[in-house]
Amino acid sequence: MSVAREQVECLHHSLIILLCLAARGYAFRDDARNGRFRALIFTHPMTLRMSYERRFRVPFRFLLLVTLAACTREDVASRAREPAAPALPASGTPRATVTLDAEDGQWTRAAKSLSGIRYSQLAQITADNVRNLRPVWTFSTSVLRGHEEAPLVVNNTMYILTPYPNLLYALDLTKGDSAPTKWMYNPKPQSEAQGVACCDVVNRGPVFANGSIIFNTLDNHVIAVDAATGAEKWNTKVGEINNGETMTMSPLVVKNMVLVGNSGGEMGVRGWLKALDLGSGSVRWTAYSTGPDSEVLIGARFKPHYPKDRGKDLGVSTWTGAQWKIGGGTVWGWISYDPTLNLVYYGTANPGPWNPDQRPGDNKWTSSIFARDPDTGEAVWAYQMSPHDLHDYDGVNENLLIDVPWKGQTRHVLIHPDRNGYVYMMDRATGEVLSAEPFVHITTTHGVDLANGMLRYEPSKHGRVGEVVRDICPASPGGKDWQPSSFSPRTGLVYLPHQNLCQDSEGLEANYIAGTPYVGMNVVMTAGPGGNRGELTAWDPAAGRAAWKLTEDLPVWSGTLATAGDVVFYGTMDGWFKAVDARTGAKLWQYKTGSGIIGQPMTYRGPDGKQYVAIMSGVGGWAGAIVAGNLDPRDSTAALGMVAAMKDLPSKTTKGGTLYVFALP
Amino acid sequence: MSVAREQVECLHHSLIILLCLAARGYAFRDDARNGRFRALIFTHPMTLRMSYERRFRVPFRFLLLVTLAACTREDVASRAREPAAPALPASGTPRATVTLDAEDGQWTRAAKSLSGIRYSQLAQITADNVRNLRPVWTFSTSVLRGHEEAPLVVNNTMYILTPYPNLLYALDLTKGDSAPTKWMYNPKPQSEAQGVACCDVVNRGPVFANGSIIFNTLDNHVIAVDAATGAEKWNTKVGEINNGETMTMSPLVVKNMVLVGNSGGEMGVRGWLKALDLGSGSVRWTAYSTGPDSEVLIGARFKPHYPKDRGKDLGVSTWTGAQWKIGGGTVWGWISYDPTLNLVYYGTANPGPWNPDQRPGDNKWTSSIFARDPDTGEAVWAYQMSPHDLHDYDGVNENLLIDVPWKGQTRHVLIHPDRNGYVYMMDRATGEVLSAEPFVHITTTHGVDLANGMLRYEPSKHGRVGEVVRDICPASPGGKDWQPSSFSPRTGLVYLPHQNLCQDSEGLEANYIAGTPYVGMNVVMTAGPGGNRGELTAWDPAAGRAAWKLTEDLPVWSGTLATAGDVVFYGTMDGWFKAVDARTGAKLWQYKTGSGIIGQPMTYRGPDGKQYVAIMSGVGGWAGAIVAGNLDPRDSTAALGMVAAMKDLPSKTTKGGTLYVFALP
Amino acid sequence: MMLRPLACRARTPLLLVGAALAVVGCRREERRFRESPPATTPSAVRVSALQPGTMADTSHMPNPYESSAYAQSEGQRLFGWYNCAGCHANGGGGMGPPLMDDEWIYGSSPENIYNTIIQGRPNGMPSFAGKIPSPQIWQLVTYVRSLSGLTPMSGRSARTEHMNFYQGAQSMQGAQTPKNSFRPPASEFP
Amino acid sequence: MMLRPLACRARTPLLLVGAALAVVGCRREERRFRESPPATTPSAVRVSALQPGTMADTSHMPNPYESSAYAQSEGQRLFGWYNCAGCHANGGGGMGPPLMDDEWIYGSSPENIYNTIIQGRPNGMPSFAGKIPSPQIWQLVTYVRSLSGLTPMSGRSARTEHMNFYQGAQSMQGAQTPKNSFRPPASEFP
Repeated sequence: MSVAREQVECLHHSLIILLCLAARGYAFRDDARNGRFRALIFTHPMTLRMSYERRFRVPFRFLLLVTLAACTREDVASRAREPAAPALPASGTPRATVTLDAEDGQWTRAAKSLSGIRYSQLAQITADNVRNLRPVWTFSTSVLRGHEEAPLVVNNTMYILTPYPNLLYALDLTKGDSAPTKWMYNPKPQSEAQGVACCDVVNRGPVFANGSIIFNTLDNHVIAVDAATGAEKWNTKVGEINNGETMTMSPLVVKNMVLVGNSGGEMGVRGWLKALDLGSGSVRWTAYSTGPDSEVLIGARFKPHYPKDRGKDLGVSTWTGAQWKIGGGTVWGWISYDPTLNLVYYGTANPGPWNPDQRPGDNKWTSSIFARDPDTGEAVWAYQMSPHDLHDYDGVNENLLIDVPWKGQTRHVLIHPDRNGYVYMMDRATGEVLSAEPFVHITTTHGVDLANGMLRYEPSKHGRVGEVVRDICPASPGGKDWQPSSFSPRTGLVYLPHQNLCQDSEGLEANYIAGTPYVGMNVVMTAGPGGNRGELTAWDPAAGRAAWKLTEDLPVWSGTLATAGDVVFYGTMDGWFKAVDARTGAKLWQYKTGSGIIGQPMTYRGPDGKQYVAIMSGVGGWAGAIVAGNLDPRDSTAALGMVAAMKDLPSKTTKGGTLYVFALP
Repeated sequence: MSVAREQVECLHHSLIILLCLAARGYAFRDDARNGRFRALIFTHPMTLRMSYERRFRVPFRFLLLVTLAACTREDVASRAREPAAPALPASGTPRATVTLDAEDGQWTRAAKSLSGIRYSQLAQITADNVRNLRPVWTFSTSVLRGHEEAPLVVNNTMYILTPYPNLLYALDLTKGDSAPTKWMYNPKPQSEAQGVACCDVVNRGPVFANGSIIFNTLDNHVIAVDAATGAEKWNTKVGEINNGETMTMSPLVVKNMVLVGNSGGEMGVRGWLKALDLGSGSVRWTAYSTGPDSEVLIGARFKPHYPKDRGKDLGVSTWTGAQWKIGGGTVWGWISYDPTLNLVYYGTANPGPWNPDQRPGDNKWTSSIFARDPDTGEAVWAYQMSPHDLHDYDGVNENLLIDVPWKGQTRHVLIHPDRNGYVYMMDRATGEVLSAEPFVHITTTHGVDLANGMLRYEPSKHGRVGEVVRDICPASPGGKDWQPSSFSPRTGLVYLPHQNLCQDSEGLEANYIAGTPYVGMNVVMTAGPGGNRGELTAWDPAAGRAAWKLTEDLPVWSGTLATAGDVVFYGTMDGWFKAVDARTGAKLWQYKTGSGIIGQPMTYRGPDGKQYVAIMSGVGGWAGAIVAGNLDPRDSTAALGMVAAMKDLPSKTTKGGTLYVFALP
Repeated sequence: MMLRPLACRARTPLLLVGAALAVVGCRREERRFRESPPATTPSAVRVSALQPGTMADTSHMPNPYESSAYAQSEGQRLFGWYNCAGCHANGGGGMGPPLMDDEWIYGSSPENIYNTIIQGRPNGMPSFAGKIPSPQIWQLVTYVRSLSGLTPMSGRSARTEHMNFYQGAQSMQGAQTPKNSFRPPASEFP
Repeated sequence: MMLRPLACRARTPLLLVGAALAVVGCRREERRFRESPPATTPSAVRVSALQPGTMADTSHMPNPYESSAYAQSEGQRLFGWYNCAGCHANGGGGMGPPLMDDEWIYGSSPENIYNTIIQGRPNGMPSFAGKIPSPQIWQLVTYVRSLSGLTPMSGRSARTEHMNFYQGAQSMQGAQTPKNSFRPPASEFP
């Protein structure tokens, strides 16, 4: 595409913007006083019913200048950071793969496997017959907030953990066309915890290990209950709501340790990952994300790949004063484990406050990935994706541990689709970035320098207090938020559910008061290029680009599930549960559930030998806060600016909390 | 069955009771001090972990005496008031029928027809193919309380009215496999209204007329909104929560008048029926249920069939002092209309307080049926089913207007299955009771004397303050509560959904404080004979007895729907939506919804010409209060004694609020 | 204010199950004459455990009747008299939430309950301000807290135990709500 | 307490849309020096409109700053300073419920809002007792009520209007919540 043609397209877009303004009721006419077209006069639609006229005049010369400049700059910038054009899946070429455990038909942790790939070898439901899928039974959770959790299935029992108040249900799957409740465990979390839970009171699900179901409550309890009886085995409080801490993540059990982390990056919380003894619940180690090496558990074995991540006590020296104590880097996302290397992988969240001018420095180890030895918690390597993060680009997204053919050899990598818009492929033994390619439209950075691991920031997107920065892409929820991807070794593709949002923001001075928000940013989000707010991207890690892409009107805030039937499942925020062809993305089936879907689909083999697929329906989360929290769309900055992009959601879905289970007839 | 054999059976039951006590942990042993078996000693199970012994000793002589007495009395009493044994439907014999309007495939009022029979002539779904029924889409209402409402379908739009906060949704049915929201109207009722709503904050649905959807809010507003746009047309406040008034009933529109009544019989409310102008919402007339004839709208045209219901100002003289002003008789049930006679029919609720000793007299016109001219509100006849009601036997249940072959001629009757346990068949022109036969086990009365219309009370069931009366059958919710019946002219049968509950009660002195409960009764309910708490009875009005009966473990608290496909639909409180054969009661199909069902099933023809069936899922109401209100089962008197009979419900269902729509593939 | 000579009045139980309880529950206590009514209403009472910044001590206004069996017994009488029982039954709830469990939407401290009674709460609890004298409110507080075992049960009569013969092991012996109960919390009851 | 000479401080709007609003919003008022802080906290404030028995008059404690544009402007500053905006955004809500609409879970009267701030509320509103001086709470009350048009908007700056250029006709001009809005009420927000 020539530059000239791109400019024409861009000008074409400007025209569309004018038409949009017109559609919203703005009147505009040319101000052609002496016969020459000199300016456009915009008149605000409210003028009609207000006593004074709200209008503004844009000189045409200025208009032309700005538009041309924008179009040119846009074009130059985008060349570096626009995702590559879709391609057919590489059929003859080498593709990514993974070593699988034997399929037991169960789903014992949110991501099914320790490698975090959300792939099931069950293959009764295929791309050919999925169109016959139908709901077989449903279960209401009694809770209306956002249901991000994954159901588990162990020993013919399904376990559902709700958002706050974190009710845990055990449903008996042996009864055929319904699933009576075996027991319900009510942890009775403090209701006040809701007041420090940024972005809805979600929970991402429990984990099964050693005969126990283990989960976190919003008020910072880690609880193990007997999977058979619901009796509490232990209950350990590991955080304090009066410091702004909550817990929403799904624990991972590795080597008789329960790994859990905290939430609260918008509340001046100091992030940590803790390992609790599986038998007793006692804390074996705590690895903070900020602070001195002794508390970050950085020691002799720590060997980051890049010089930028090396040095003593970087968790203190990359901050000013004691800011690291309230600097964020919480651990509310996903943990993966490689038993061969004996390393766990997880990302840390954004630094706090959002306003970057209040925290000079790289703010280590926020927005980073850690590889740790689970036995001791020691860090083996770390890599900071977004040093001195400017836009709330958390690093907590999932890390899929797969094997990828790369430059003639098979590399054991982690695939990390980051909020900053790049899919990182890293050697998981060393932390070396093999590739970092954009999967969304990016204006804030110009790629990752593979030589030194540095993210190349676009200086104009670094706003100061009181300054409005426009066209920040991706927006604060990132190119992709918490919603987890899946990987199919049959196609070699990673299925990324994500959003397509940009934003304007303005820094404010944030005032730290423990237990209250610590953000310092006014944000207003909007749909990214194309106007669609969501996408499902099938990412080919071997090629470092998308194999195919599906667009969705609303952000795809649910996880994905890949199966050996070559079907990929996901849900939409207006309630459709969908199945698409894992190879082509062709839409195969959909069903309208009661509320918007932001949960994690899973599949299991029932006691009758049939394959079932299950999903929680129940809109909410950050993207659905306007519905879950009844927010007022007239304030574009509501829900940290998310409401601006989701004003129409209340007309498209309603609150609910229901499990749907599907099967073939 | 001989008396001797019955006594043996009864003693057998006593043994079962002992075994039950044992199962609950009571230890009992015989106290055989001098070699003779003299008594049973019961030891409470908590004794094991308490410092003192809780036990009681029951002398055997006493035990024998009581058991024998109970068994004998039981038997004698039940002979008169036990429902007749089931029979096959009368195939060759004359059967009840009705004149139907042309089928438009819509559902414009809760009962579909003015005659209140809930019968659809749609016949695509039949007893043969209903087994293939499957859910096609679902819609979450955002509300967790009890969903007793019927959805409406008018002009390819479905209207759903939720329990408090009484959200009204309009769903577009023309989009195929989902139904996007066209608009939502939020009346924003006062939250305080929840505090005076006895027995959950339900609503039984809106009504369509003249391009408007009209409904009542819990805080006593009657509101008409434009069915196409959701714009409010008028909004009339007709009651006051600070007097204990709420509104839960479904209005009926007759001759450009909206007929509405109030709730609050447990709050010292004075009942009324009001007619509001369909165009403007202004009140045209108000007919009180108690007070002077001028306010009850009793005048020259008033001709009750029985002498007991004749006299001047009975609404005052059958009370002491000014008690009629707080005496109940609210109008929260169903209204039917006969256009030929130009009469509306409805029942009035129980007198207040429940404690009968505080209100000597017949307490007219509580627990009565009125026939009124809708143009003026004038009463044409009235009949009091339960004079000086002792057990909260409201008279608000539905009146089905059908034609029944009776003693050689066709009578235009109303069928009224009353809470007191009898199905009344009355000449709807005159109020004459043609028959009154029991449909449940009754211990409180001995039938209705057709000569004078008197209900024959069992004196021993009239408790005094401080006195516990046992084995009151039916319990306060009656043999059947609000849940409406349906009638099929193809089978001639009325399909009664109902409960099977008995209770113990103890009168207390009630203290009237406006806006607070005015009950004066401790009640503890339990399952009736057989142990099943619910039944579906197919009632043959021509024969005056049940054609067949289905038992359900839980009370059948949903309405029924009869269709020309000879299928009857209903739901259970643990969430099963069921279809049975209208002729035989054979179970044909069931589907497990997310929450318990207490709604009213309906059916319609979609824009695609297909027949659909819809039901609200969402447990609650009086019977489901233990779940909807999170009540504590350790207090048997909770929810006016209902909790005692429903202790297991929380283990069988969860809160929810979802519409399910079903169709054939 | 009526004063009664006995600290505990146990009605004669009509059936056998209740008897032992009532006997055990009776204890005499000092009779107080002309006690001065407690001070004015609590004002800046926290309804939330969340406190921004450093945690401050919460100064509790003590209920002057906290350990008075007489006040508890009077509170039980008033609980019926003011129709509290109409909504909350004998602690299990109905129109209103249960009071015998361990969930307290607006706090379980005496001053929390005091304020709930006089201020009312938005989803249906009426405001009894100006309707119940302050000493009686404190007596109600004492009784309400006894329902869940927050105060000793010494003063409670066994009034309703006799109703539960057929229902088996209903226990009014304070709050031992099983953690593993089927009851979801009352989060929609503000 | 800092006193500022101007009753209304309007920042220079960065973009065009906000300008007219800010100009219209400015009005001068009498400057008050050394005003005495308002009396103590309101105590027996009803949170429920339900009153058993005969209705009593509700005696409102008037907000001394109710019509003060200066107090409103100060309230806006404090709304940011005490991180109210962190949860309630610029009135549209986030972690906390919106304040610019016509739904008030705990009442809309000045004394209701005052109590909500000092007492906290059970589903997440922290208790600011001892954290914010009483006069500042009243200023916050004035500002919070202005968000939904319950007090005049004269004192509000147009601080956030400039953020909404791309989003179209966002109006911060008081509460005209359409009756027919898609927003179900916040009944699960106690």
